[in-house]
Amino acid sequence: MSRKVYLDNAATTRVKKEVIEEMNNYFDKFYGNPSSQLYELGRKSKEAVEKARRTIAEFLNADEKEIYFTAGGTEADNWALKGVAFANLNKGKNHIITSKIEHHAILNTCKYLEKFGVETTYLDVDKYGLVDLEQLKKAIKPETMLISIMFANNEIGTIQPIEEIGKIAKENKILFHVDGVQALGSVKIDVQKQNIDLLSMSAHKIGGPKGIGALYIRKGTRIDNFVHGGGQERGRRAGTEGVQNIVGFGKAVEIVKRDFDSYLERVTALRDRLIEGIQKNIPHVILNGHPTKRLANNVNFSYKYVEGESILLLLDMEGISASSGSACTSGSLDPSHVLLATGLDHGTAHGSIRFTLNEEITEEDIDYTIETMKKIIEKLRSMSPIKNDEDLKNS
Amino acid sequence: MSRKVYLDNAATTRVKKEVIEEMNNYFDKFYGNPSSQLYELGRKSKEAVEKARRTIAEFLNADEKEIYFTAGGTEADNWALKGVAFANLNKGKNHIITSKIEHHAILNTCKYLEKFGVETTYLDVDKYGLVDLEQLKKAIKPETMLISIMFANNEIGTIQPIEEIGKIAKENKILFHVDGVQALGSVKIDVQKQNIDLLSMSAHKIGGPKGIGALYIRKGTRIDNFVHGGGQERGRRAGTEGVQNIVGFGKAVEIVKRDFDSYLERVTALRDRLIEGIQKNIPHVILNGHPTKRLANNVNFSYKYVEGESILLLLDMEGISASSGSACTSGSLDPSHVLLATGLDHGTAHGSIRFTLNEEITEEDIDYTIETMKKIIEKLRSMSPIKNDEDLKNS
Amino acid sequence: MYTEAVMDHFRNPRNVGSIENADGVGQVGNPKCGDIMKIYLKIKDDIIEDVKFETFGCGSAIASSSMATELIKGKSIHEAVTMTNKAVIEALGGLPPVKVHCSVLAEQAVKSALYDYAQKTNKVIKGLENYKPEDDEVHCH
Amino acid sequence: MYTEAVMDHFRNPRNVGSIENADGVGQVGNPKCGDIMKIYLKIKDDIIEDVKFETFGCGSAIASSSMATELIKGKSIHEAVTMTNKAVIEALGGLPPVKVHCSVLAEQAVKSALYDYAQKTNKVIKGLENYKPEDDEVHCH
Ligand SMILES: Cc1ncc(COP(=O)(O)O)c(C=O)c1O
Ligand SMILES: Cc1ncc(COP(=O)(O)O)c(C=O)c1O
Repeated sequence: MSRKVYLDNAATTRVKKEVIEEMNNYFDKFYGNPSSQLYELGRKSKEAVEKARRTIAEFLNADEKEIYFTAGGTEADNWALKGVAFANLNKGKNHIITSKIEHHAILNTCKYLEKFGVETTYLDVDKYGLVDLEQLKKAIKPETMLISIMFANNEIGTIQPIEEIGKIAKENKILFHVDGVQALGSVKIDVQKQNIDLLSMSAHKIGGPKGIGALYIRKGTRIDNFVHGGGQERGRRAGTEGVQNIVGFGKAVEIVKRDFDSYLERVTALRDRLIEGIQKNIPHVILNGHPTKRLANNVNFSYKYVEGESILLLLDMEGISASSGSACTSGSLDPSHVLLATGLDHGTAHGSIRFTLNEEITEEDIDYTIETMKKIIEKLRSMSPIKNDEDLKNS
Repeated sequence: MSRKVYLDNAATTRVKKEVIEEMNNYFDKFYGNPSSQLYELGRKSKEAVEKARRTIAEFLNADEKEIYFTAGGTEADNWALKGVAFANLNKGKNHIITSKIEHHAILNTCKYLEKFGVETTYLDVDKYGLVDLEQLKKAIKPETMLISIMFANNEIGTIQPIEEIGKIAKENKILFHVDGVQALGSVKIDVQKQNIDLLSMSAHKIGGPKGIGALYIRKGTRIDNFVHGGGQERGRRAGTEGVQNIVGFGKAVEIVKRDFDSYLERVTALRDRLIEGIQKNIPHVILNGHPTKRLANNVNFSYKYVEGESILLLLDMEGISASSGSACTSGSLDPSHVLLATGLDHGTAHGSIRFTLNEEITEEDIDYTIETMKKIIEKLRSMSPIKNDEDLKNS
Repeated sequence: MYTEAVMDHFRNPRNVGSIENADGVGQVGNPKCGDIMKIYLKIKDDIIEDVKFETFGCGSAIASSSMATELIKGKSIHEAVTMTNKAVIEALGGLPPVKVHCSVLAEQAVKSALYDYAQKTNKVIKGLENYKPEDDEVHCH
Repeated sequence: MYTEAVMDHFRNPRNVGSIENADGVGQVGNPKCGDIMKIYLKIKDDIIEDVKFETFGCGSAIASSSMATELIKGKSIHEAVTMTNKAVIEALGGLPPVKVHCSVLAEQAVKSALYDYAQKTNKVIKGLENYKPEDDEVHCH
C-alpha cells in the first residue's frame, strides 16, 4: 500500500533533480530580461536561453536559428498549423492532411481552421495505429499545403514511418509537420534525414518543467507568426521568454541525450516485462498499439468487460498512477478517438488502461503493478454484468 | 562600485523568495498533470491551479471562472485582440480602437489583423501620454468591436482614465480590453467598477516567474479561443498548465495584495526623491509621462544632448540596471514610439532613460543613482558635439 | 473529485452479485456509453427482501448502484418506485456534474427491475404506469 | 554584446574634445538617427598632427570614433583617407551587426574632415574626388 508507482509519464513527468538545480539560478539570481542586453543580468539570461537552444538544435540535427521556444507542445502545434495556413491561404492552398489519431492540439486546430476555409483530410490508421502511405499519397491535392503526422502516439505509443512520410511530402513539395511531443527522448529524431520542416516539442514529457516547448522551423519555411508583439525569438515569437523554463528544457534534453541508449534499453525491457506479465496473468486483454513499433515506455491494454475509470480509482488506492481511454476520465461522451480509430468497439475502448514508464521504475514496481492489476480486474469483472463477448453484444 | 541597484523592474522583476518557496513543491513533489483527476498527484496540481485562480480573481473583483492562464502578457494581448476579431469579423464588425502608445503586443497584433480585414484607429496622446476621450468618442463607428487601451504605460508610466473609457465603451456596447500588465500591483484594478471586459496580466512584472500570465474574460464575452487543443482552462485555453508557474503567479498576487498600501507609499516616496534629485542636479532634463498620474515606480527622463545606450553602459559599470527609449537599445531604427507619440523630437527621445523601482530599493540606492547619473551625463555631454538646442536644430 | 461516501460505496460496494430465480431483473445502459447496471430483486409480499446488482461502469456508477440497492432494500415496491436519482445523489453526499447520469441510471435500473416484476406478476405499481424500459436506441448522457 | 576593445574605447575614449582653429572639421550623422560624430584635424605638411572627436551616440559610436582617431593620428592625409570602416571594426575586434553603421559613420566623419581641409586648402586628396558631404536628407542606417 505504501508503494508509489507513477506510471503516467506520457501525461507528464517528474522534473529531474539536475533540471531543478539548473533552473534554480534563474529565479532570483539571474533574473534579468533577455531583451535587456545592456546590463549583465540581462545578458546572463540571454546566454542561458541561447545555450538551451543550441542543445536542442544539436539533438535534432538542426540549426540553432531554427528552434523557437513556445509555451508548450500545444502552442507549437497551433503555430505550425495556423502559421502555415494563414501564410498560404491566399496562395490558393487550403488543404491539410493529418491522421485520425493526432493529439487534440492538432485535431481541434484543424477544426477551427475550417472557419477560415481550410479543409482537412484525416487519414485512417490500421489496427496498430499506423497510417497507410498509399492513402496518404492519394489524399494529396494541388491545394495541399501541409502534412501533419505525429511521430509517436501519446495513447498507444505507435511510431509512424516518419522518414517515408517525409519523402512523400518532399517529393510533392508539401510542408511536413511532425508532432514530436511524445517521441522526443524515445526516438531518434533527425530533421534532415527525416525531412521534417516543422517539429513540435514539449519539456514536461521528458523530465523538464511544464509550460515550455519549442517549434523547429526549417529555414525558409513559409509560415506566419502566431504570437505577435516584441522582437523576442528573432522576431518570430513574442513574449518575455520563460527563461527558467527554457533553461530547464535545455537541461532535460541534455540529460536525455546523455542517457539515451541506457534509457531505451532499460525501459524497453521493463515495458516488455509488463506487457508479458499482463498477457500471462489476465485473460481477455487486448494490447493496443503496435507490438514492436511502439514507444519504449508505453503499455496500453483493453481489459474486456470492465471500465477504465474504476480501474484507475482502484489503482490509485494501491499507489499506482495511470490513465485510461475511457470517456469517463475525459469528461467527454466518447472513449478515446485513438482507440476507436484502431477499430476497437466502444465497450472495449472504455476498458483501456495506459501505463507509461520512465527510468525510475523498477522490476519490483512492474511486478507489483501486474499483481495489482490482476486483483483489480478480477474484482471488477466479478461485479460486471458482462461476462463474455456474447453479453457485450446483447447488452 | 560594488553596489548593485536594479532599476529595471518594468522589464522584469526578481522572483520573490516566498514565491520561489511556494513553487518549489511543484517540480518533483506535486508534479502531476492537472488533467489527471483520478489520482492524488493530479488532483494536487489541479487544486494548486484553482487556488491561484481564486486569488487572482478576488484581487480583480472578478469571478474565478473568468480567469484564464496564458504564457504571459503577450499571449493574453494576442488572445484578446485576435479572439474578439475572429469571433466578430463575420458579424460585420471589423474595427478596433487603440492608442499610439500601446505595447508592441497590441500594435503588432493589430497590424497582423489587417490581413484579415481588421481596421485599427490609433488614438493620439498628449504630451503626458494621456488619450483624449473626445477623440475616442469620435473614433467610434458602427463597425467598432473593441477598444483596447493599456491601464498604465510601460515606458513613461502614465495611467489612463480607464474608468471613463470603460463607461464610453459600455454606453456604445463595445468590448473593452485593458492591457493591465504594468498596472497590476500598482493600481487598484476592479473589473466591475472600471467596466473592463478583458484584462491582460503577466506574473514576471510583480515578483512572479517569467512565462506565465492571464487573461480575464468577462462572462458572456464573444471571443474565439486562441490556442486550440485539450480541454484545459474549461476548454478555453489548451495546453498542459505550467502548474509551478501558475502557483508562483498566484503567490505573487497574494503578496501584492497583502503589501499593496505599504508598497505604494514606500515606492512613491522613493520615486519622487529620484525625480526631484535628477531635476535638481542635472540641467536640461525633461520628465516624460504625467507628473502625478504615473506608476508609483516609474521615473523617465530625457537627458538632452546625450544618447541613451551610452548612459546605460556607463550605468551598468556602476552597478545600476535601467533601460532606454533609444533606438540603439532596441535594434530598431526609431526611438521609442511612446516618446515620439508624446511629441518628443527624435534627438531628445534617444536620450531617455527609464528607472523602475521596486520595494527593495533604498534611499541610499536612490541617492547613489542620482550621484552616478550626474557624473555620467556630465561626462557624455562633455564628449557631445551638441551643447545646446541651437546645435540640435542645426545638426 | 468524489465524496467520501462515493468512495466508500465504490471501494466496498453493498449487495454486489446476482440472485438466482430473481422475481425482477432490470438492466439499463449500454457498453457504448460505458455504463451498464443490472438489478436483481427478491420480493415477498410486496417487500424487497433482497436486492443485488452488477455494474459495468465508472466509480460513481458502481457507487450509485450500491447506494440505490441500500435505499430500496427492505422497502415495499411502492416505496422503492419513488426512489429518485436525487435521493441517490443526496445519500452519496453529491456527485460531480458530469456523473449525475450515473444516479439517473441507478434510478432507471431499479424501475426496470420493478417493471419486470410487475410484468411477470401482472401487478400494477403506481408510478410505473408510464414507464417504458429503455428502447434500444443509444443515447449516452 | 561588445568586445573588450569596444568597451575599453568607450570607457576611456582617446582624443576626446575639440581643436580650436582646426585645419579640418567634419560632422556626420544626425540626432534623428541617434548618432552624430564630429572630427577635428590639426594638419601640418600633410601629416595629421592632432585629431579630436566629439560624439553623440551609442557605445559603439563613441568607441568607433575613438578608434578612428587613433588609426589616423600621425598618419598622412593620404593614408588617413584610405581608412575604411572595416579597419575600424577590425581594430575593435568586431561590432554587432546592428552596430556596423557606427564604423561607417566614423569613416565618413574622417573623410568629411579631410574634405573640409581639402576645400579650405584647395588640395586634392586622392580618394576624395567623388566624396560628397552628407546631404541633409535623413536616412538612418
Ligand atoms: C502527442 C502530443 N502532442 C501535443 C501535446 C501537448 O503538449 P503540451 O501539454 O505541452 O501542451 C501532448 C501532450 O499533452 C502530446 O502527447
Ligand atoms: C504593457 C505591457 N504589455 C504587455 C507586455 C508583455 O508581457 P509579457 O512579457 O509577459 O509577454 C509587457 C511587458 O513586456 C508590457 O509592459
